[in-house]
Amino acid sequence: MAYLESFSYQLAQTLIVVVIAPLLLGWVNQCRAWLQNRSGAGVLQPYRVLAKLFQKDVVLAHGASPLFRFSPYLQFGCMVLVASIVPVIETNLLFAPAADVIALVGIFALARIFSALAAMDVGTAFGSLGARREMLVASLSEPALLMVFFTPLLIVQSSSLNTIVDTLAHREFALYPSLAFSAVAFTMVLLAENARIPIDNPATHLELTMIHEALILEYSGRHLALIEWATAVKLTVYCALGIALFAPWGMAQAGQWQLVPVAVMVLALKLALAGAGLALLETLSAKMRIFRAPEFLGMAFLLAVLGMLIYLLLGA
Amino acid sequence: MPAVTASPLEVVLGIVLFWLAIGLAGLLRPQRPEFLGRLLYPLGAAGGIVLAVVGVASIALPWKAMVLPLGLPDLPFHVRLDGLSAFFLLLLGGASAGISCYAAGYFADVKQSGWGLTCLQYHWFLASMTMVLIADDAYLFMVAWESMALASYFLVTTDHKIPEIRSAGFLYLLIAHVGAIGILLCFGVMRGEGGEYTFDFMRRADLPLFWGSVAYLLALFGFGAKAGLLPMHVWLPEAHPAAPSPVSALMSGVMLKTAIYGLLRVTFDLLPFQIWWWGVIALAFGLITALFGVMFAAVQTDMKRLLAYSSIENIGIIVAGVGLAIIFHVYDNPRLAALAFVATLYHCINHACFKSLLFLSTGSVLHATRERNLGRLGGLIRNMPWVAALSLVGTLAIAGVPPLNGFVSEWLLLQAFLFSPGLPNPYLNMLVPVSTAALVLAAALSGYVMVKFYGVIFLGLRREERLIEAHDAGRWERAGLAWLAVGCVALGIFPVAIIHMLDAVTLPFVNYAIGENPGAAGWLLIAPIAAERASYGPLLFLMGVVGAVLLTFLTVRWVYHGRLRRSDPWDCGFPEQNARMQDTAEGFGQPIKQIFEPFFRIRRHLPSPFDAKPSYSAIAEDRLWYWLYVPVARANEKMASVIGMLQRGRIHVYLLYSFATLIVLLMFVR
Amino acid sequence: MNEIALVLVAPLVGGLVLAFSGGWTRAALINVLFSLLTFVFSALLTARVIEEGPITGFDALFFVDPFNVFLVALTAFVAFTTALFSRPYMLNEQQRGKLTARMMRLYHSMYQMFVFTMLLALLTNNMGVLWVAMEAATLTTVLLVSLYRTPASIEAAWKYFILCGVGIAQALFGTILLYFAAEKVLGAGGTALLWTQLNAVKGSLEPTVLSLAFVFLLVGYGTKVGLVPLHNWLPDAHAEGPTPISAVLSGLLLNVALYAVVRCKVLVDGALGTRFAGDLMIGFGLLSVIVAAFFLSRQKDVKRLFAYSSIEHMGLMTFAFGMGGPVATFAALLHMTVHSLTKSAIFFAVGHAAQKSGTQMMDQIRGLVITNPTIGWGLMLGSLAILGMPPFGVFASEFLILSTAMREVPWATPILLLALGVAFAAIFGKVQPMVFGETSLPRLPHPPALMPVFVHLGLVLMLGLFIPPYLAEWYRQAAALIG
Amino acid sequence: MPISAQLINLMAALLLLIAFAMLSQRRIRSLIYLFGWQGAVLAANCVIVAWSTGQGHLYYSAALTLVLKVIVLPLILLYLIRRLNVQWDVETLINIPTTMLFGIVLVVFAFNLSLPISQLAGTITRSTLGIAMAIVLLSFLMMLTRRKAVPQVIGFLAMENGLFFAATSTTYGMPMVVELGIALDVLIGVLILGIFFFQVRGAFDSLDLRHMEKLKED
Repeated sequence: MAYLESFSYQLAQTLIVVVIAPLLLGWVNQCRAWLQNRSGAGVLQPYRVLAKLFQKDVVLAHGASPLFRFSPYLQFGCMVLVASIVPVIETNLLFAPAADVIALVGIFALARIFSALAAMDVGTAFGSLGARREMLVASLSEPALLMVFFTPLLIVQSSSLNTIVDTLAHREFALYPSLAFSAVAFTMVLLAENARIPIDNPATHLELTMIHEALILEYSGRHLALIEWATAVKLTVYCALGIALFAPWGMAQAGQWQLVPVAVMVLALKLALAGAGLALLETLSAKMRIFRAPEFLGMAFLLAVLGMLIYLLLGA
Repeated sequence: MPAVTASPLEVVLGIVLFWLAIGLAGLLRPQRPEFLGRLLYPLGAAGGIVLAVVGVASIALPWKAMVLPLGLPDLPFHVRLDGLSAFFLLLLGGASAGISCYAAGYFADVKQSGWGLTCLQYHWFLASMTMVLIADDAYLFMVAWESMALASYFLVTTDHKIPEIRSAGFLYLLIAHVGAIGILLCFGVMRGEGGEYTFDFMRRADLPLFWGSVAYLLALFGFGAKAGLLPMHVWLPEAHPAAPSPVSALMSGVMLKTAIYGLLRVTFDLLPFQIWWWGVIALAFGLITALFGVMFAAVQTDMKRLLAYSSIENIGIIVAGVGLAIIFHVYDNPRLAALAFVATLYHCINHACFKSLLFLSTGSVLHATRERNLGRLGGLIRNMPWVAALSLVGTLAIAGVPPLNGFVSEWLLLQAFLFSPGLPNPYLNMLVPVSTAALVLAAALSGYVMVKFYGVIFLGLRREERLIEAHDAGRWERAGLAWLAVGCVALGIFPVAIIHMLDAVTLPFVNYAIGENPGAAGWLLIAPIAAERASYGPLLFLMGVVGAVLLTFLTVRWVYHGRLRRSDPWDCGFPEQNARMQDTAEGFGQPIKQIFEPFFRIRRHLPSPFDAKPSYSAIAEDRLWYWLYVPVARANEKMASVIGMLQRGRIHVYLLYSFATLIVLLMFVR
Repeated sequence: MNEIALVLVAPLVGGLVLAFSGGWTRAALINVLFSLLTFVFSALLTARVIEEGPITGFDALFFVDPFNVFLVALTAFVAFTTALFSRPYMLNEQQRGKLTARMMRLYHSMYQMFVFTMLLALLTNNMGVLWVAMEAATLTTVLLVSLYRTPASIEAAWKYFILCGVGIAQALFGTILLYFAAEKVLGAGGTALLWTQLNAVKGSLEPTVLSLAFVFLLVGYGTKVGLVPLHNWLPDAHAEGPTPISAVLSGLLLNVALYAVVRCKVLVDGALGTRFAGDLMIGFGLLSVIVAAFFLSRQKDVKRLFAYSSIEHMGLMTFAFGMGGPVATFAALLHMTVHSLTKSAIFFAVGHAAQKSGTQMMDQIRGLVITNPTIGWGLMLGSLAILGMPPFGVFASEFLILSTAMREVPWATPILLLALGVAFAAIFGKVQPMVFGETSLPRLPHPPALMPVFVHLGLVLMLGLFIPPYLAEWYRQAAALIG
Repeated sequence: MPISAQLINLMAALLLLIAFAMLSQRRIRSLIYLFGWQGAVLAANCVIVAWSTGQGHLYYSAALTLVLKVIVLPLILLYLIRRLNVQWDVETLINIPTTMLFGIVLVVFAFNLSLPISQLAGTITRSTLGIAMAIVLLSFLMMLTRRKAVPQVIGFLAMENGLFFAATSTTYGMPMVVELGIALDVLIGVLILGIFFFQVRGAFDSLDLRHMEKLKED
């Protein structure tokens, strides 16, 4: 019975995250439009794009190997998996024990490696260029992300997301300067990982500057759709992670389903704020040269380690 | 059936003899590749499987010792089989089974004379490694250890007509020998006053603190030289590419682990005590080595060199694990000590699997294309689907992504790091975050390296026309690759069983078994500390991924049409796209070279604006070679020339020497 | 006792016979036969010693104890195998017109006389006769070193003669002092120089005289052992003489000289009761090891190279004897055995290699393993053995020596470590390109006799893995004797 | 002090004198004569010791010395230098006074080295050991300073004489078998050297040792 219950929660949450992901993307773009005094395409635009892409034929390059066609499904699958691990509404996730934060980073790595390999598969100059840059950014942001996780991990003395969020959400309030450091670092990592300004510009197709777009240059039709969707889910999950780690208040605890509606409300609010904030950040900052990226990420890495050190020094 | 009644130890000795016999049989008909390939090597592989079985069977048994009727008069050969040996025997047997199976195909297809001798050296190599693992006295250990080095040296110099290979072999044997002398001195110290050479005596001997530390440092030096720990790593990227691929696989996958075995044996078993800074030294050297290795791997253009540097990286990670285990053990925190220990061993066997797999696949590529330079490969996934698929498994495993085995050991190690705070020593607590960062960075960069490795070799367009003729690996080679790939997957999916096995190994040394702690949730999840603290369920994970992917796939298929048409890749309006426009290996490594510039010694050759045929080259070299090895060589020459002055050919001077000697000694008597 | 007589008579007669018939083409065969005879007799002697233990003969003028019995057997054996090797080798030399029939006669008879002198030196109980035999050994070999009559060989022989002669003269002075001290205890006359007698009363010999005597003896016999800085004759003589002679010089003569030194050390230790002699030997040993190691890396001539390696190993043995104690002495004795076997085997292989390529310059010898695999592998395995690679016996002794030194004289181990490392780099770095790599060389008129090489290496291999019990027993007793 | 002891000391002094003379002698021919005289003195000394101590076997060794070192060896040497016709050639020594001075120092060194020992010498010829050692060292020095082959050999033989002197005067001679052996060795040695001179001359057409410095580390 309990299993069935938690299974339903699991399913519900995963579905919610996957479904609202494009919405968040749309919302971010809309906010950016407003901030740039444009009347945007509306928050539902991403759904339309996805629908259109699913309609279209797939145009496959000559000599694209099965790996190329398999990759989008894997990326999407991985993101779904992530969505079912990160607690956003309540913390009694059935699947969570299967993977803690370290495994979470692992999943991201899996998806990324496949996308990079697929990009190299066709053998265009841009594909390999994108793969190289993507892997470069990732190889620096991934450790930063882990270090970001380590501070709350040390505080809670656990690496399972359920426990972390439970403890952080339902303990008496205390100030953690170390967490502040991690939060900043996390934001920087979020920008890098989701191919946002200042690392990458999701809106550009100027080959010399693009990273993520270069990766998926060869994709079309349903493959492209899946990838875009996966990207959206990734962004959402990241935001959810940030919320879960640094602002988990109002999340429902194991088994309190009467609190779920509240939790949903709170979540929506937080996501909206996060999206707006993201848009603001992107508008204020400018894209940097590709070789400034290591410095940016190195900064994030440093901040995360500092947070950890501070925790160990001050115990707070 | 004596084999049934025989004790595991006797079986192991039997396999050693069996391998030696196979090797000698190779000399019978050295010019018949198929005789070697179809008969001897498969037999050797069978021996490996038996060895692995024995390892599994005896890993939990109490230790057994025997005395052989060989050796020095007062020092017959002692052999002993305990958990640690059994585990490494399992590693050796498992990996060598796959490799021998592959070698069966490899040596049979590559037509060259002298394979008979190679067969002898190959099996002699296997046998000596086995003896290293079961040796129970200093003399037998040293004999086995040096014969191992010797056999591998001869294997490395199989193509001795190529000068580079000769010098590589020379460097290898030299460093191996110097390291061996270090180990010998370490044993000389541990004999203590009693003057006994058996390990039993050393276990019981009580050493003063100072001599204990001397012994440990000598051991770290000696075994580090074999394992490729900085700064004794220089032989590794030279020797591994030089050797035939099965041999590189054996050396990198198994031989390096014997060094780890020796280090563990000396540190945790033979030395009566440990000191916390021993652990710190191991940790520091390990992490530096790991970062160094992965950085250099990223800029390599020779696929086997790349893998060799990645071996250096993995060895670094393993040694760091050893250091962590020592630290926890000293501050008796048995739970974490056990965790670190298990993580170390786990990474050993993982590395054995995926590194052997990758070296073998490079062997197939080399064999099919006669090409080791990444700059001239590419697109092989179309010609060699089997090799491509199997080595993809290895690539993902070594990149440390779930649910494959590379991730499990990294996960365990990170757990150990993660829960290390709370040590009574504040400096160590400061050290932990930094070292964690280093470890994580190394792991992430290895992902970069592996994408480069796989992408440049197998994906994209063929960089050379003749790559079209490349054929896929033969049946035996495939079987060998598949065996190792299965190993990677199994180790990744069923960690719980493996960890239970490893507990039997670590229990005697750290008195704790992380397998049966409260809250370890069944066979599905591994929860080394406690389920609510940290847990990882690779099988669930795999099911999740597969489920999600299938679900997506089916839904997409069900909801929408599957229409698809082929066309040229988009060329951004530039029609003459060709294979040369893809990233070369240099290109792919260039960002790393730029970011970590100070660590390399880069020799650039830039074209001038007026070059008719402009050429660009940037060679990244090892600074340590110029800082450490070249000066030593120079000093040696200088010293030699100074001493050479002694002998100027004048007989009067010689007479003067003896006259002076006489006078001085006479004064000495007064 | 009759065995002793036989062992001594066989080579003596052989020398006389060959002095007249040595020019024939069959002479090489006769040489082999007499060597075989000597070997058989020594085997009989050994067998008898295994049965009855130590024996003396001719009212104690000769004696066989655990210390010299295995050396006698070893000497006879190596002399025999060297004779086997020298047959085709010297015939090749003769065919190439480097040697005339007269030279061959000289060579063969002197070969036998040389063996005789060494056996005499080993078997005699009389320190004076020991000296005479050592001097005679020099005299018999000096003309062999200059056999080729080339300026270089004559120069080498001259240096050999003068340096060893002067050295041995010091040894005579030492012997006189020894006698001077002894006759006070034992009274004048023949018995006062008998080692057994001296050993019995060594406690009551006059310390000051003996310490003085030991200095002269060490300088004297040390010159023949090749201890630095008295070693200068050794590389020249080895490089310029015919290869069989280099083999017996390195493999046997140096051993015998060291044997003499150790015999003296026993007496001196007994008389002084201090570590005086031991420390001197440790000093000389270390100096020889390190200096020889650095010389190694400068060599161009292959025989010179291995001559220096002999100096290094002699230094190692001297060092070990100097340390004393059961383990170290045991190791030193073992090292004596395996070194002479291995080194002579190497010289056999080197001889053929040099003959094939018509030069001793290492940079002109290439790819032996291709043109003549047996020579190539013989040289490779021999060098690895001499470098102390297990499972060869040299490793066993070095293992014992080093690990003992780590406890007895820790300050010396870094020097040894350095020396061994340098020596390894030098020798292996030069041997590898000779054995491996490309080449184009002609075949030889007479097929090389490589049986000796592999027999020697086989024995060395066996000694690394298993030492026959009675041999071990001799080593132990000798170690107890030497202390 | 008995007359015999005085005589022996006289002989010892003579030997030392001859040793110095040889050290400073340029002419090869005269060197050989000096060597002969040294042998004669040795023989005489040997006889005196034998007569004074009644050691019968010393007469034999005296005879041996007389034959070998006074007659045979000098004759061989003279024959050699005539055949090689180097009998007139003259050696340029490095600065004789310095050599002499160094010789003196050596003698002093040898004396006080042998002082404690000659205390315990029971023989009537106790103080001669120092002189014997001095002669050995002086001959050694002579070999160091000579450029040509023949003089070097003569130095070598002179060293042999010194040893013999030590043997007779300190210990009344070695056992006979040893004496014979030594004598034999010396004889053979000289013969071989004779052969050698011809080889050397044949190879370098000169007996100058400066030609023999080819074998070296370079």
